[in-house]
Amino acid sequence: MLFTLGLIGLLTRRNLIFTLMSVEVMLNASGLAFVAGSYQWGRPDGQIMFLFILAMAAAEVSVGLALFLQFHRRHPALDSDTASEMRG
Amino acid sequence: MTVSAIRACLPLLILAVTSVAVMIGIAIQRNHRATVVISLAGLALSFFSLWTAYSEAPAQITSLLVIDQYALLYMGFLLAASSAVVLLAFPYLENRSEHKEEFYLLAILATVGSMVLAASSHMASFFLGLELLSISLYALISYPRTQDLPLEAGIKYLVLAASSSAFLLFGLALIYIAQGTMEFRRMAGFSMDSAGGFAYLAGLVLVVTGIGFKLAVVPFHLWTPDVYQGAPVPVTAFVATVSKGGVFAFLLRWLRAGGAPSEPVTLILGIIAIASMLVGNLLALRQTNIKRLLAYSSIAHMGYFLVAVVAGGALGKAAATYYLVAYITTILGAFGCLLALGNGAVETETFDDVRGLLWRRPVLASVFTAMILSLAGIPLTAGFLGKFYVLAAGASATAWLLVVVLIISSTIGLVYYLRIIVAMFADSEGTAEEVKASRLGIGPSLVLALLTLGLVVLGVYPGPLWNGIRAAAAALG
Amino acid sequence: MVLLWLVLVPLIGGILSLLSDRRPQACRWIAMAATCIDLLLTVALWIGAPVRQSRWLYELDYNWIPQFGIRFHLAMDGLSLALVLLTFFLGLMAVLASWTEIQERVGFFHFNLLWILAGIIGVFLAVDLFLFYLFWELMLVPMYFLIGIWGHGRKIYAAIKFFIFTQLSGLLMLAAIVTLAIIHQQSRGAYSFDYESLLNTPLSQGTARLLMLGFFAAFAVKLPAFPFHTWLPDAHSEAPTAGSVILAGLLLKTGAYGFIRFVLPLFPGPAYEFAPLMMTLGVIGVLYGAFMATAQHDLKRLVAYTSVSHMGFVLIGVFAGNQTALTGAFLQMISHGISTGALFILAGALQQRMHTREIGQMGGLWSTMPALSGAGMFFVMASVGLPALGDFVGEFLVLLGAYRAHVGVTVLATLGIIAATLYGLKITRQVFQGPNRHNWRLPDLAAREWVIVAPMMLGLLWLGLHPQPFINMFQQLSERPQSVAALQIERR
Amino acid sequence: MLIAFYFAALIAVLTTAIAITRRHAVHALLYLIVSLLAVAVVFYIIGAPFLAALELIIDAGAIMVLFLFVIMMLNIGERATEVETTWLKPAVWAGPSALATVLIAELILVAVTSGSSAAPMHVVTPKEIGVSLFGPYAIAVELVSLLLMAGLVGAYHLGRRAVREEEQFGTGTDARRAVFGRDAVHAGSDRTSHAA
Repeated sequence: MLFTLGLIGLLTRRNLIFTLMSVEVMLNASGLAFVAGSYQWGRPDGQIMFLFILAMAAAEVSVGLALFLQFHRRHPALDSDTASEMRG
Repeated sequence: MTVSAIRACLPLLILAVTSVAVMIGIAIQRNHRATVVISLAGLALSFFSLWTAYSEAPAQITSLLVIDQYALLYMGFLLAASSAVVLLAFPYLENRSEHKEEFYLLAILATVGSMVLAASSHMASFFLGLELLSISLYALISYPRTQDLPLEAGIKYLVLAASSSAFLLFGLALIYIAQGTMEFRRMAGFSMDSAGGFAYLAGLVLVVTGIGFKLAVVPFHLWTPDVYQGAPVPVTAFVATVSKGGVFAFLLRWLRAGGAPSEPVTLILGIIAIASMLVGNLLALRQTNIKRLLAYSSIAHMGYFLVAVVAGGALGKAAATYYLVAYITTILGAFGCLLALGNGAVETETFDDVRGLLWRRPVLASVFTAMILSLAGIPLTAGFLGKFYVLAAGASATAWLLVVVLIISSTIGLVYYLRIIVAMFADSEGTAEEVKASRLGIGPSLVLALLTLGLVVLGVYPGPLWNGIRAAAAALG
Repeated sequence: MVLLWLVLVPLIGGILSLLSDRRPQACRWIAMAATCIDLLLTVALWIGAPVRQSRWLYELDYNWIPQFGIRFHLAMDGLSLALVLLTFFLGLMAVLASWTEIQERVGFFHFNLLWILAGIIGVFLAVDLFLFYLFWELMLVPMYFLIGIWGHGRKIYAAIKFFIFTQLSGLLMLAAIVTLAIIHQQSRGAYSFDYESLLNTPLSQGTARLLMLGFFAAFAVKLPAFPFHTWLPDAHSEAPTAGSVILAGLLLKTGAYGFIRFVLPLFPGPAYEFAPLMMTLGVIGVLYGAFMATAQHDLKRLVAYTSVSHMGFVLIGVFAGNQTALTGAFLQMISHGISTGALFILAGALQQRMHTREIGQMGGLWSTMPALSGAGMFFVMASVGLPALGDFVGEFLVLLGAYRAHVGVTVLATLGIIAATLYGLKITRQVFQGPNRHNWRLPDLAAREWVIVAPMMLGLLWLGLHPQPFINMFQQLSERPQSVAALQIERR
Repeated sequence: MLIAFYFAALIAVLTTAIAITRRHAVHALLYLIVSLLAVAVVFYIIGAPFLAALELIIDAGAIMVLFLFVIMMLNIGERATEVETTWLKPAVWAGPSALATVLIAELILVAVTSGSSAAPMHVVTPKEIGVSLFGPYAIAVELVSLLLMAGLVGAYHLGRRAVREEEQFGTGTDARRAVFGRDAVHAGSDRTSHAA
């Protein structure tokens, strides 16, 4: 459910910050699913997976935000539609 | 960790240590040349330690990694490709004003990620390897961070790759919920009908989506042209070779470890293969920018791979691997030529840039022509034998539809490959101002020469490599 | 070993001439030397041909890719000997014909020329199907450059069209070859691409039909049989003279050779089944080519369409299913190579002098260039099928053989000969004779051109008056596979 | 217990829905934080208290603060001041804080009642996680460290200002340094928490 919401957010919002947030929600949802799996099977694997997801999310967000910062300096609007100088 | 386990993952360890060494080196003093030397030394050491690891193979390192012949073979390819990229990148970066050293650090980290992919036998290691690769790539793609195009490409890649990772993870989570294990080996016996079958299926589809994104196959190909065009040329070469190679190695192993490719996955992959071949080639027809053109053609090439994957069997796996090697060699060469054509400040991109190249720089043009011909699959090049093997695999699996689409689409492909060649052979009188040709350094020249040699050797005398690949594919099970 | 040299000499010559790009004259001499050496080698092979014991006169066999049973296997019998002879003869002529025509990038031009020759030789000699495909493709790329760089008019369009037609059909053939090898592996336990072992591969009726269609696609496009011919007029007319000569004289022959060498022996059953269809296609080709030729205004296009017509005869001959017609087809291949090659050379010479290929612009050339016009008349007559010249023998034998197979086809094909006189007359009247309305004052044949034209005339006369050596070469030196296949067809 | 679970899940879904429909980035972020808190409660309920804590500290704490930093930095400029005044209106905070209070109440409730809960539940303790993390998953931990390194280097390189850029973003430097400091701390915390 969270995952779907995140997906909807990803598809509807053009603002880059929002896209990143939506991705974050999706990752969180996956993590939740892993923990649920871990709960169901009574094993710690899923929880460990969640730890990894957390770490990866942190790394991803930091790189992503740095990228956006840099982008913002050039295009203050921060709208992914402006990022279309190249033909899609 | 026993000694033998350490020996077995020596290539990975060495490379990881190299990345730390590079970082420390940067911290002590920024020196471009020294950084390159350290990186190359690390890559080379890692490459030679493959033989040490080979003496231990096959080895299961905890439940995460499996170092077998197959993994080592792929690691070898990845390391070689990565070294080539590093060598090619040196002059490219030399002409730029910003910091150059982090490039190598990131490239090495990405290579580690890719190698982990090749050896992973567990969801966790697969996921971590993939993310290590992607996160390094985000930064690499936008490496010239003060220019618009790379930034844009980086953001597009980031957004799409991050969401694809989320898809992948969710799929993995669903599979985990359904099966209660994350080891690929243990998944083999899982039957579709038991409880959680639906979750398993959904998970499979999502995982295929995630992998499909990384391989840039239709319909997950949207990022490819932008990233290929926007990213700096060495990075594009990296994306096209090391990144895809790692994911590809994983895909083969995953299908293998999950028992025989299960029915739905094969079906999906078959459809994806057909769509990729057709869409990639048709869209490539309309391009005027060579980097974009190569992007679309890469989509088509991934489609060819998938034909071999779908065909399955020992022949299919070996064919796919051979095709991959041929493709890596060729595309590295092609991007190397593009690099050599540009002079740092300006990148060679459009057809106009290569117009009349043959008469301006005959040797380079000949190399480039050879690469393009190999991409097109003309005999005596690696690309042809790759395509031949794929065709053989498809025919032996009696996947006639795939074979026919392969034939038709590679004919379409010829049209645009030939256009590049025609442009190179056209008269250069029109473009009067001669681009001042920058001298090629020793490194890139060496790489290009080796790649051309490899191209011909692979195209003319495939025997030894084919044997190795067959053995490795057999080791896969 | 000699066989290997036959292929290697042009390859090496090509590289040499590419290296000496700076000195155009040297390139030309290198190219000429290479073709001469090979021509002499071939003649020596002919003279020294041993009494036949096995299937092949000469053979060369190395292991290449053992995992797939792919071998570097070259072999020569009478059929390939004759065609190799023709190849080097026309190759030499092509080099001479482009002596003055090509002034730009001479080294690269001759490189391409020689590599095409090497590819063609390879096609004629290879008896490993994989190798065969390899040489088949090797011909294409240089040919593509030849048309695309040194051609005229819409050269890129013509080159790409040529390439795509042949490549698509070639890939179909590759698929068929691979499938054949896999079937062989399934029944015999080992991959093999070798001609002789594949001959004995058991095939079910349906598979054999499909596979044959794969081969058929490639050869019919090259030949070109009727519906697949559309690339030919474009490619022929836009190519430089040497390109046209090689296209018409040699590349088309590889298609016919493929039919004789591979389709008939490998798939006798389907070949028999499809024979009526093929002969019909042949007849359509004969008539259609002839009539289209009559309607052309462009001299080279006209000659190109006559090729379609003549190759229709070859197709009829191949599928007529008896030795006579097959021999006729063989002779037709040789003599058509010479006569059409000569016509293209003359058309090229005219174009060089007049800078046009429009027939309407010509006329009355006899008065200003009697020698060239005389030679032109000679070759036109040969092409039309005048007795005592090479084409006549071939066509006559084809019709004779075809008469036994199918009367209707023969009658219609004979109509084609009548149509041929129409275009023959058109060339004669509108180009060489008639009033010199445009007041052309042009130099006649130069000494170099005499050197080209004279041997070709002699060759045609020889073929027309005393074809026996060639018939022997075909029937005695290579009788088994072809005639066996042909007889098989007849017997059913 | 079950009711508590569904209640927390409902809040999570609800706040996420609100988050992705907000126009204002900061508003959205606040709701997102509440959503993460709700997820943490869910974790606690289904027997992963350690992860619940991590979720609070790292996801809701560090990563979201990272977002906040960047959003704020991006608004540095002329219109920043007036925008900021609107952010600080109490109305903005009302919704998220109300929901957060509810969650806390629920958490306390659960914590108090869990001891007496009849349902036997497998609670994965931090120790258990630590053991398997440094047992079978040791290599994965190393990979994570490499991953974080890649993230660090990448962010450092990309975030660095261009060499010849004007000094108009003067105040940005410190904030960015803080960002990377946070990242490093985060990495460290990850490792140290493993050791726990």
